[in-house]
Amino acid sequence: MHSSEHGLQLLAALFAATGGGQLSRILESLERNLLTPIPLCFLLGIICTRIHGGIKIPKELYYSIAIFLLMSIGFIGGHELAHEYQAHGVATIWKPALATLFLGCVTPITSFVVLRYLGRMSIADSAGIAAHYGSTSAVTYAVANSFVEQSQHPANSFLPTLVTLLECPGIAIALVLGAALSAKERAAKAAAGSIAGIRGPGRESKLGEALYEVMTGQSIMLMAGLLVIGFISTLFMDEKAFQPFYEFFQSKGMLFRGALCIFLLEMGLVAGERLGDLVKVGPFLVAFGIFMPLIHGFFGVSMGHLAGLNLGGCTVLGAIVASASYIAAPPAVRLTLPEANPTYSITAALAVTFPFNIAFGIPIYYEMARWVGAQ
Amino acid sequence: MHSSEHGLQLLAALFAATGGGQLSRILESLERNLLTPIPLCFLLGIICTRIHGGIKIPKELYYSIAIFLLMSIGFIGGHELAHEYQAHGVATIWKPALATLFLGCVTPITSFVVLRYLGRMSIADSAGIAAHYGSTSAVTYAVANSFVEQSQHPANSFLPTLVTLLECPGIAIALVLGAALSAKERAAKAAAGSIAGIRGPGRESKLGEALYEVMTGQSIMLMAGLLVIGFISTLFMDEKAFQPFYEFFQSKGMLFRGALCIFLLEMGLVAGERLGDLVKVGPFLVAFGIFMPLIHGFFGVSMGHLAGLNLGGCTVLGAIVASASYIAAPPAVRLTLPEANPTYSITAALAVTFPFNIAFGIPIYYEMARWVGAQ
Amino acid sequence: MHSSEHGLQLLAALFAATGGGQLSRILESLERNLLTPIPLCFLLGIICTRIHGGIKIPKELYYSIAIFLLMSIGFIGGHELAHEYQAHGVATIWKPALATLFLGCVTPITSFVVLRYLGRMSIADSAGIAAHYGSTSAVTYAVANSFVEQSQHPANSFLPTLVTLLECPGIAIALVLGAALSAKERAAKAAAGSIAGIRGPGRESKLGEALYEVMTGQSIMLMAGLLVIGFISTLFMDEKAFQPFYEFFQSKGMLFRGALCIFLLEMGLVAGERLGDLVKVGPFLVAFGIFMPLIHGFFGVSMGHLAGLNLGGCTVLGAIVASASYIAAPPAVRLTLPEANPTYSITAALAVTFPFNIAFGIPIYYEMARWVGAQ
Amino acid sequence: MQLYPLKLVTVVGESVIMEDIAERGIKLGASGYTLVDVTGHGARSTRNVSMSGGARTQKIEFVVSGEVAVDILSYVSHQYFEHYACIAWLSDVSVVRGDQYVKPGGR
Amino acid sequence: MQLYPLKLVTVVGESVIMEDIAERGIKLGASGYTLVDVTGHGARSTRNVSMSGGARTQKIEFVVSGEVAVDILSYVSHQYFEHYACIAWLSDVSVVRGDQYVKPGGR
Amino acid sequence: MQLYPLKLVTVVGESVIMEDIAERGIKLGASGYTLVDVTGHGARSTRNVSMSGGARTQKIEFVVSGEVAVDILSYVSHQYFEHYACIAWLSDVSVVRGDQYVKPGGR
Ligand SMILES: Nc1ncnc2c1ncn2[C@@H]1O[C@H](COP(=O)(O)O)[C@@H](O)[C@H]1O
Ligand SMILES: Nc1ncnc2c1ncn2[C@@H]1O[C@H](COP(=O)(O)O)[C@@H](O)[C@H]1O
Ligand SMILES: Nc1ncnc2c1ncn2[C@@H]1O[C@H](COP(=O)(O)O)[C@@H](O)[C@H]1O
Ligand code: NA
Ligand code: NA
Ligand code: NA
Repeated sequence: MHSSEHGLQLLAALFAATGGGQLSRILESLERNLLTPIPLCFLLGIICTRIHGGIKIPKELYYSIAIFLLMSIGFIGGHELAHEYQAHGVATIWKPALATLFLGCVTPITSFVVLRYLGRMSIADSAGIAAHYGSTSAVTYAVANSFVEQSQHPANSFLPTLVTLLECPGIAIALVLGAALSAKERAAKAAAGSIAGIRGPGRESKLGEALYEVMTGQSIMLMAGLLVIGFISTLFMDEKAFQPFYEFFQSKGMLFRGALCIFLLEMGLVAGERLGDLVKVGPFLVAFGIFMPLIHGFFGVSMGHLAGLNLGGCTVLGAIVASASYIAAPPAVRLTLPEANPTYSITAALAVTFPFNIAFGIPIYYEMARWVGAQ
Repeated sequence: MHSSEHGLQLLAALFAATGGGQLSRILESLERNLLTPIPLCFLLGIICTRIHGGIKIPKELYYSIAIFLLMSIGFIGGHELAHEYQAHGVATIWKPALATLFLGCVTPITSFVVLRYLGRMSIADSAGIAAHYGSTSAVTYAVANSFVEQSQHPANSFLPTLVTLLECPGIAIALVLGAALSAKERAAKAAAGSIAGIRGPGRESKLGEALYEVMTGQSIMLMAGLLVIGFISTLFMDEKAFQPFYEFFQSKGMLFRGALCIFLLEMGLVAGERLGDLVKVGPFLVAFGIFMPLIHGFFGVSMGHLAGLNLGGCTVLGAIVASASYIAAPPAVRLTLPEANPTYSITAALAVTFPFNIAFGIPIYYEMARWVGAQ
Repeated sequence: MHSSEHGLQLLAALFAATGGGQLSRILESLERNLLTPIPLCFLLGIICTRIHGGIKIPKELYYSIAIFLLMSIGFIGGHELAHEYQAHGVATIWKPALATLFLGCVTPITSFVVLRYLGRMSIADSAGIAAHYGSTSAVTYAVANSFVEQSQHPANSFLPTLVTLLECPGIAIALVLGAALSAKERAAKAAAGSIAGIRGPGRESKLGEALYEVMTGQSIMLMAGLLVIGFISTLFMDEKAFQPFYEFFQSKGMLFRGALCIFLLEMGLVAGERLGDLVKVGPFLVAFGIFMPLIHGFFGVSMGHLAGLNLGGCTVLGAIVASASYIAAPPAVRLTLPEANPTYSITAALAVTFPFNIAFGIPIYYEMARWVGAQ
Repeated sequence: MQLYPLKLVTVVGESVIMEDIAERGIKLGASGYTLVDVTGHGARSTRNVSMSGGARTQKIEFVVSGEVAVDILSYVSHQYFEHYACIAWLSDVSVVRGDQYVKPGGR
Repeated sequence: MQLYPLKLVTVVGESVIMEDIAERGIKLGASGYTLVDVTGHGARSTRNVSMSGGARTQKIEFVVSGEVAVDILSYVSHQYFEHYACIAWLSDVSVVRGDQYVKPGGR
Repeated sequence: MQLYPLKLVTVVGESVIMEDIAERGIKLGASGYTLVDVTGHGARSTRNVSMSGGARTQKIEFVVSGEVAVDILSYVSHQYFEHYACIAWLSDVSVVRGDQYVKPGGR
């Protein structure tokens, strides 16, 4: 197929960029990443679905773990932020925060452009998928964070704050873009006499609603809310009283890591089902789901380095910029861009990009970060 | 409004009682209480509901946490009771137990009298609300217990036993009172020719059923059952084998504290929805939901002190006497007093008294306990 | 009743076998087993159901705990297996593995023969019950394992592997036996003109399906999957990174033990409901549910000893061979042997054998293991 | 295939009354019932407080003969319509082997 | 017992559209609705992606007068049939004290 | 608005047989189905053991043409009525854009 050639060229460019000598180090990182329980649980989930095995995670357990993970990320983020704040004020934070916001605005646009002009997809589908890739996946963050901690290069303490910042702008920009361009297209067609633009007003009100829903969605509310709670409690509570909360939520702790295993198992089960849709979405979207993250990851790593993040921080920022949302984005897209086929966006985000990032992407971003000189 | 004047007088009386000088200490306690994760999570829940945010705790998670908390309270209660028993026999326990039973009989009656004669509410509504305020809220116990532990004044070891004792009598007394007075009223009306007393027999059988259901309800069964299990295991198991169970259930541990955060978040979400009903229930009931607990709390603290409880114990006893049930009471009231409007009782218990106790009540009872001389 | 006499004879034989002098030691083990939270929670569940108490464990919590327990058993099994493998290769493992497979083939047949010829039950019912008793109960494993750990005689490290091996063969053999004999019987009757064998083909395809479903069922997938994951991670991860996963899953840890308490509570609630069916199933099946496990347990203990297991290992192998499946077997039996009355099999497995094993069986197998000389 | 004309009685309302309605339905002659958790909104739904751990809404269905249907509806409407949030309706169904759902001595 | 002939409108489809349908139903004159989580399969069900944490299927029921029924069905079919996975149908029911489910100023 | 008269087939029974019924329904010509977890009680409900983690009860609904409806009901009654706890019924519905739910080569 025509468009997949571009993919190959991108790959070649990437290889040139990272340099052949990096390869063995990437492989080593890969091994260190792949043979750990978290990606292996994901793999187990995929295998189970493919052989029609009987593992069934109750969806309430899945939701509960999601809630716990988001609360943890927020709470520990707030706790670390408080320490950072006490030590350095906002000096170390504002640059990475700006960089993150900038990336949140750029990635939906790069995604849209690639999908619309390289992939020749419809406006609605392009915007819908761009909304997913402009946002972020909290679980990819959690896995990336585990990886850098296991590699003895923990990320800067304020990374959870950046995750929170990255969640919304991408979705908002992509949806507004999609709604505006669709409206223009419809207006053009209506002028040409083909369709009456009846449902215009309904659409605008839905866009506003959807944007509000994204901004007050579960992920943001829990992460930002617990961030504030973690921050305040750290400042005002004495350490002994704070201890049990810290142990419960801490991201290096057994609860977080264990919950992540179960969560990834379920993600594997779901991704396994989606694998069958890969044929439907076609080779372009599969290539997109691999190369777009690599490019976005590189953006993330580089901007992170410029903003002064450490090695772990650059890796994690790369991973979250590269990741695609599959929780906050889908309902918002479904409501505002009904013509967009959700099979495309969700299969790409969940059955291509997510596994790619978990298995290969994170170690690659780590090597990218070393390559750009982060420490 | 007429009845809220009484409220103001009560407040003034209370201030006079505690003394102005106490105020700064109360404020200090308040800060120590408010800026911790548990009340902050409750606040987050309220905020989220008010801005129509997307946090959604699966109800199965909520039920599961409730089960865990009740089991914990019981198990650790039984464990501590076993130690107390080995050290002092029943010498230290029987007085507080009697005091608690006495309070369980008095509080539904004070509530009923205030509601019926001061608030001019119907018999059914007065009895229904009294059933809530005569019983207790296990979560308020848990938060109060956390507070006194964080304040380095842990409560006497047998407080969980007292929670168990306080659960039932209040509901039973209020329901019997309500059923009897309603029947009398209906009989009077029937004699006056207005209503035929057709459904008499159905009602009595339902009262019996409801009382049985309260006494064998989930809260009692789990708390009392695990209390016995904790007691027996402590006596018969060697310490090493007992250890993992202790760690799992222990109320200072990460699981209990963390679960409490999530639980309070959900309570906040629910209470937030109820806030809209405050207008419906009117100023009298709002005032009732604040002052009745203060009065009951003072009863609890004083009786606790008389019965020999320590500072933490008096505080916690005050808190549980002041607290209102919103789990065991509602279905029982709904079945036996169908004319009672559940909006009144649940809004008062959940949207007024519970937040008041969590945020302000507990530190106030703590100061009350110091004021009466508990140590 | 005729058939229960056999039961008494069996009991006498057993007593003769174990020797009267063992009795006091058995009683001591019993006490050490019974007065611990796990069986007490089971008892609480039964009591609660019998008095129509209100404890209600959400089924999602029950499923979630089941998933966690299966994952734990697998993961820790894999971890221990890796250590064993590093130390001794497969030298110590192959004998117990063969013994387990052998037991998995023998126990469904002994069960079928006893039910069909001693109990005079129908082919379908005999095969259906045999499928339950030929398989195993992971929770019985977990409780037996806790017991031997508490008794300071931990089982050999590869026992979880044996549990996994024992899960399937018994169900498969019983179902194939049942299907074949029913088909023969139906053919005979059809030849005699009474029934047309219309549904033959449907049945065979269902048998294949059901066997596949058993082999790729949740229990196997989770235990075997996590076993592999635990094995690989132990070999490839450094210890510090492995630690949180180990703590989360470890079977001596607070999460496992605590989860087991809640699980057993729910099992008690369910078993309590089934107690009413004991009358329906009749004395033969009750006797079967007690004596068959004792015999199978003795098989397990003896074979384990021959295969070189230690005292704990023999006990646990005895317990799992004695145990009856009530999760994997029922749906498979329901699909392939529709004439089999599920009340029989499930009541026997859940309301007789499971409680018997938890309360009495495990200490008895322990004493059996000592008696055969295991150390 | 033999289909019998029967009635489907549906009641939606507070879960607190459903156990009683189910039992009464059986007593009045229903051979069984089907119950499901729902959420809902209605005129009196303030009654049916939506708190977690508190009241829930449920829907119960009975497949019964016309007479039993009327009996169940009468019971529900007399007993529960005044003070409880609930709604009840009737519809026509054709039931496979429907004869077994008409208890002879039902009443 | 007085039974009123009314209509039962049932819509099954993606959960993402149900809140709007419920609100619209009330605006068009329904006194309430009953909602339940289901799973399902249909011609367009690829649309209704079955991911955990993502789209779910729900079923909503309205007991309403014939006119309101038609209004709700029209709204649903115009607004959602093209791009969303959903199905809608109508059936006849007899409702106890059904007069209270016919809002006078419904429309 | 165009409404087509179709049939609603409802089967309530042990979850263990529902997957097969759903598949068979599609094969016989249904364009889809809607499935929901319920609890229930019936004459043979001892069969449908209520254990946790064990058998559950489910309700499945098909909106189909009259012929397909009869085919589904026949299949269910022949295949499952003898040994499984289940009940099945039929009712009349009017479906919006109902033509699309009548597969031409359904059978
Ligand atoms: N018009 C309606 N259509 C469908 N369900 C209704 C309707 N009205 C009420 N309900 C259901 O019946 C319950 C009680 O209704 P109500 O007594 O009107 O508050 C509600 O929670 C809904 O689930
Ligand atoms: N023939 C049918 N009978 C019953 N439910 C259906 C039918 N077709 C579709 N559904 C339900 O409607 C939803 C959307 O259907 P569709 O738009 O055909 O994908 C499905 O998920 C099913 O729950
Ligand atoms: N008369 C009835 N009305 C409604 N549902 C029923 C009825 N009889 C049985 N059921 C449902 O069908 C299932 C199986 O019924 P049975 O085969 O009679 O045990 C039960 O669990 C109920 O959910
Ligand atoms: Na992204
Ligand atoms: Na109280
Ligand atoms: Na066995």
